[in-house]
Amino acid sequence: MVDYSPTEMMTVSAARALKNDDVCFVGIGMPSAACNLARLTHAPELTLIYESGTIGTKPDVLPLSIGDGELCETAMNTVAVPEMFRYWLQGGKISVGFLGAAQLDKYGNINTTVIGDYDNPKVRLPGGGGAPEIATSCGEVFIVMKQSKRGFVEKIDFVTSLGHGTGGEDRASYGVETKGPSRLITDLCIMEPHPMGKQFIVTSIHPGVTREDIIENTGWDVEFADEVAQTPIPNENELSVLRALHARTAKAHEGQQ
Amino acid sequence: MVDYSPTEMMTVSAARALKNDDVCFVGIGMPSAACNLARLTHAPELTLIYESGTIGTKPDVLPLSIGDGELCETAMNTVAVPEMFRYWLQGGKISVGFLGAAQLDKYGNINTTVIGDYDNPKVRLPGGGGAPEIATSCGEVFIVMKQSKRGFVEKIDFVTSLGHGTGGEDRASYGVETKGPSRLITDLCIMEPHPMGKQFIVTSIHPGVTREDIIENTGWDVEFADEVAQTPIPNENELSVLRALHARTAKAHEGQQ
Amino acid sequence: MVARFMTLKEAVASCVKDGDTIAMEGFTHLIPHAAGNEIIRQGIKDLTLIRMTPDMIYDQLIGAGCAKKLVFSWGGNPGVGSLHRLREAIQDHWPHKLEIEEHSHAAMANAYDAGAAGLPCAVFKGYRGAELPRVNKNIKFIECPFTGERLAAVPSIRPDVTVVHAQKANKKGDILFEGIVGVQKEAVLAAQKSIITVEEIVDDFGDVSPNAVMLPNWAVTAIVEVPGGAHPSYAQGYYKRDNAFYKAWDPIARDREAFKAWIEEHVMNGGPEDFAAKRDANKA
Amino acid sequence: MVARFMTLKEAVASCVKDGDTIAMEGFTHLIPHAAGNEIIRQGIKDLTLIRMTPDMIYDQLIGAGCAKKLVFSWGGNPGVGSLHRLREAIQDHWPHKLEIEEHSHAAMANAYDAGAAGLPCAVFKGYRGAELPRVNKNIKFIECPFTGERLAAVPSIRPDVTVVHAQKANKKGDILFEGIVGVQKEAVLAAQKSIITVEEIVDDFGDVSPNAVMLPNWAVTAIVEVPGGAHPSYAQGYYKRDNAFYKAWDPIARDREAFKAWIEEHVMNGGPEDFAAKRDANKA
Repeated sequence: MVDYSPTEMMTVSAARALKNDDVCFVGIGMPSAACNLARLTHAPELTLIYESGTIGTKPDVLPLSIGDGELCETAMNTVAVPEMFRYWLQGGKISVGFLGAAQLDKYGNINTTVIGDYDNPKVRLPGGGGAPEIATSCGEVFIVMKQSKRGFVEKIDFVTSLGHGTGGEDRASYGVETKGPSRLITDLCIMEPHPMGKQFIVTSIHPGVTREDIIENTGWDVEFADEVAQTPIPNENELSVLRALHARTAKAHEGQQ
Repeated sequence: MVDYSPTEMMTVSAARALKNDDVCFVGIGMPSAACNLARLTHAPELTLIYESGTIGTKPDVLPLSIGDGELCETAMNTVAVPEMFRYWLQGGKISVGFLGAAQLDKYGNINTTVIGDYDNPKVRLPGGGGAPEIATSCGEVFIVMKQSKRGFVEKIDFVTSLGHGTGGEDRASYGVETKGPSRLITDLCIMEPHPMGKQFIVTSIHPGVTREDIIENTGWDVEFADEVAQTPIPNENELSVLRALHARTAKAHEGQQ
Repeated sequence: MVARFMTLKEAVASCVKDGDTIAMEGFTHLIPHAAGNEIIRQGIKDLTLIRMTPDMIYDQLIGAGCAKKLVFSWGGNPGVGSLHRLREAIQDHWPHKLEIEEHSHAAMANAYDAGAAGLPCAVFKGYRGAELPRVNKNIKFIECPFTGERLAAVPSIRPDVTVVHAQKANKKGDILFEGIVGVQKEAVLAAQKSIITVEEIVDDFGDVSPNAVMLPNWAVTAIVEVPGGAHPSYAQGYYKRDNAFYKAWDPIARDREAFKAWIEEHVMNGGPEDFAAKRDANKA
Repeated sequence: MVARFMTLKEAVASCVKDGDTIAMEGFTHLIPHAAGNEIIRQGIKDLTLIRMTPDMIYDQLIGAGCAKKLVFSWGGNPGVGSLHRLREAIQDHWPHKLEIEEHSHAAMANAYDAGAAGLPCAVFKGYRGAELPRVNKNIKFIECPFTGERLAAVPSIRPDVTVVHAQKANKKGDILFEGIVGVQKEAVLAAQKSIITVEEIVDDFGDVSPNAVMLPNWAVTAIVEVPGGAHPSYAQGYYKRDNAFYKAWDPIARDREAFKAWIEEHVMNGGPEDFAAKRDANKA
C-alpha cells in the first residue's frame, strides 16, 4: 500500500480518463500533468496537442508555459497558431479538451476571466485564452480542479466558456453539437453530468474522503449518484511515473538563470 | 540590326513593362515568358509568384504548367495554395498581375470562360482559374495577347474577370481599389487606358506596323493617343536571352517519355 | 481511428462509393493518377468530382463515365490546350450530361480552407465585377458587420472522400508532403474519409523540419504505397513531370475511340504496379 | 520596398510613433523582448498593444506607461501567476487607466489570419454560449448565407506596426522562423510596417525546406540583428526559455518600486547589446 497526496489522486484519476486513441487538447498546469501521465502509463499512443501548435508532443518534462521548446522538439509536427485553432480545433479533429478553472458551476460552465464585475473586477484573472472554443469544439471536455467552496459556486461571476449552460438541452441551443463537460475530476471525487439535467453528480469518491467533505467544499447542493463508486487508488507505477515526471520538471525549470 | 518576330516584339515589350522591385503574379504561357525575360535582363530582382504557391522563383526553363518542379526548386519559398490566394494575393502583396485572355474588350474586361452562351457554349474554354481575383487584387494588371478581330471584341461573351467594367469610374463601383489593366501589350502595339474614359488607346506602335494593321485586327473602334510613340525594337541581348530561354525550355520538355 | 495500410483496390473499394462527392487534389504536383485509374477500374458511378484544376486525371474519369457533376475553377491541359473529354461532356453530353459548378481558384482555395476549418462557408474578397455569380447559385455576397464591405461567400468544400498522393508515409501512418503542396492537406482535413497514396513507406522521416507539411495518422483513413502513383504528374525528389505525356494526351483525348482504347489498355488491363516503371523513366 | 537593415534604435524610431497600434507577437517562443525594451527607452506613449498572450513583455510596457489600450486573449505569466502590472493597471489605473478589448485565442488567431488575408473581419465558430460578446462590442454574429448557421465575427487585426523576433535573416533580408511559429508571419503580413529582430544574419539559409515558414524581404520593413533578443523567452536552436527569470519576474512586478528600479536599471540604462550575455547563459 502506497502513500499519496490528494493532488496525486486527482492527477491519476484525470489521467485514467484518457484513452490510447484520444486526441487531447491540453491546458497548462494540472491538465498537462494528467495528460502526460496518461501518455507515460496506460495510453502511450495518446496524442497531445498544445495550443502553441505542437501536435503529438511527448515532452520529457512538463512545460512551464504552453509553448516551451520541449513541446516542439518532441512533437510530430508544429503548425502555426491560426492553423491550430482553425483546422485542428474548430475543424473538429480533437476528441478531448482538458480544462482547469478558477470558478465552476454545477453545469460545468467555467470562469477564468474575472472575480466580481467585469468592468470593476475584484480580481482580474488571466482570461479565456483557448477555453471558449476548446469548450465547444472538442468532442468532450474533462475538467480537473481542486474542490473548494470558493471555486465550486452556485453562480459563476462570468461565463468564460460554455459547459451545459442552464442544464438540460441548453448547450445545444447555442448550435453546439459536441458533448461538453463529461467528467469533473477533483481532489475529492469524480463527478459526471446527470443524463437529463446535466448538473454534475458525484459518481465516484476518492478513498478516505467522506460525503460531508465533498458537501463542505462545494458551493452548490451536491447530488450523489444512486451507486457511487470508490475511486481506485493510484498504483505504484502511476505514482512513480508521476513523481519522476515532477522531479524531472522541477530540475529542468530550476536549472537556469 | 537584328531580325525578330512579332511575338518576340510582344514578349520583349511586355518584359520591359516590369520593374526590378515589382512583385508579379504570373499567368502561364505568354506572361511567363515575358516575366522571366524581364528577370533575366533588366530586372534581376523581380519577384515572380505563380499561383501554385512558389514565391520568388527563378526557373531556368519556362514551366509547361504553373506548378512544374523547376518553380519550387528555384523559389525562395513555397506556400500552400490557400495561403497564396489568401495572404499574398488577397492580402494585397502583389504589385502586378500578368494575364492573357481569349476575348478582351476595350475596357480590359477578360473572357477565358466560354464562347457563346454559358449554358450552351459554342466553345468551352478552361475558365477563370486565378484571373477573377488577380484582376482585382493586384496593384495593377498587364495584359499580353496577340491582336485579332476574334479576340479583341466590342462585347465579350462572358466577363471572367473585371477590367474597367463599363469604363470611367465603373471599376471602383465594385468596391475595387486597385488600378486594374494599365497596359495591354500585343504583337502590334501597346495600349493604355484613357485617363478618364478608361478605354484602351494606342500609345505605342511596334516598328513596321501601320495604324491600318491595328484597326483591321481589332473588333472595336481603335483610338490613338495624340502622341503615339514607336516601340523600341528588341535589342540583341533581349533577343538572345529570350531565344536561349525558349531553346532550353523546348529541350527540357521534349527530353521525356 | 488510426490510418490503415491497404492495397489500392481495398482502399478505393472501402472508401469510395457510387454517388460520393470526391476531391482528388494536387496542384500540377502529386496528382493521384494511380488512384484515379483504380476508380475507373472499379466502375464507380455518379461521382461529384471536385478539383481546382481538372486536368488529365478528371478528363479520364469524365470520359470513362464516372462523373455526374464537376466542381472546378480551371479545366485545361496546362500548357497544351483543352480537355477534350471534359469539353465533349459539356458541349455534347458524351458519355452523358455533366453538371458543372464553376468557381475561381480563390473561391475553391478558400472553400477547401473553410472545409478544413469546419466552417459552413468561406468568406473572401472575390468575384468583384465577375460574371460567375450570375450562373452559379453557390456564390453569394454578405456584408462585413463592422465595415459594411461586400464580401463573397461560397459553401465550404466537405467531400465524402479526398484522394491525394504524397511523398512519404512513416510506419505509423503519418504523412509528409514536400514542394508544391497545393491544397492537399486542406482537402484531406475537409473530408470524411481520405486515401493517401505515397511514393514510399519509411521507418521515420529523419530530421524533417518541425514545420513540415504533414498529416498525423489519426487524420487519415487509408494509406497505399504506390511508387510512381502520381505519373504523369510528378513527385518532387522522386521523378519529374512527364510533360511529353501531357502533350501526347491531346490526340488521345480528342478522339472517342482512341480514348476508349487507351482506357482499356492502360486502365482496365493495368494496375497500380505499372506506375513504378513510369517513375523510373522520369527519374529526377 | 525592400527591407532595410538597421540598429534597433533606428528601427523603433522610424517605425513606431505615439498612438500607434502595435502587435508584438511570439507564442512563448521568440518574443521580441529587446525591441520591447527599446520602445520603453524611447518613451513612446499611447500605444494600443495587441497580443494574444500579453505576458512579461507587455507587463513591462504597461507598467512603464507606454500603453493606452490592450487587445488580448490571455493575460498571465504562464505557469507562474498573474501579470501584476497589467492587473494593477486594470484594477487601480496605475500608472494610468488602461482600456481593454478582450477576446479568445481563437478569435485573435482568426483576426490575425484575416488581417494577413486583407479581409475586414474574421468569421469563425466561436464564442458560442460565452459571455465576452456582452462586454466586447467588437464581437458580432452573422449568418452563413447557405446554412443559416450563426457564426462569430471580429474585426481583423491590421496593426500600424508588428514587431517579432526570428531565428535568421539572410543577407537579402528574407526571414526564417522555425519551431513554434505562433502568429508571427500573419502578424507581419497584417501590418503596415514591421520590425524583425533576428538572432543572426547569414549568407543564405542552406538547404532549408521549400515549405519553411519564411517572409521575403519585400514583405518586411526593418531588420535588426539582436543576438539573444528574445530573452527571457527562447529561440529554438539558440537558447532555452529562462523559466527561472519568469518566476523571478513575479516579485519584481508585484511591487511598484521594485518594478521601477528594474526598468531603470535594465531598460533605461541597458541596450540591445545586453541580450547576447543572456543568450549565452541559457544556451541550448
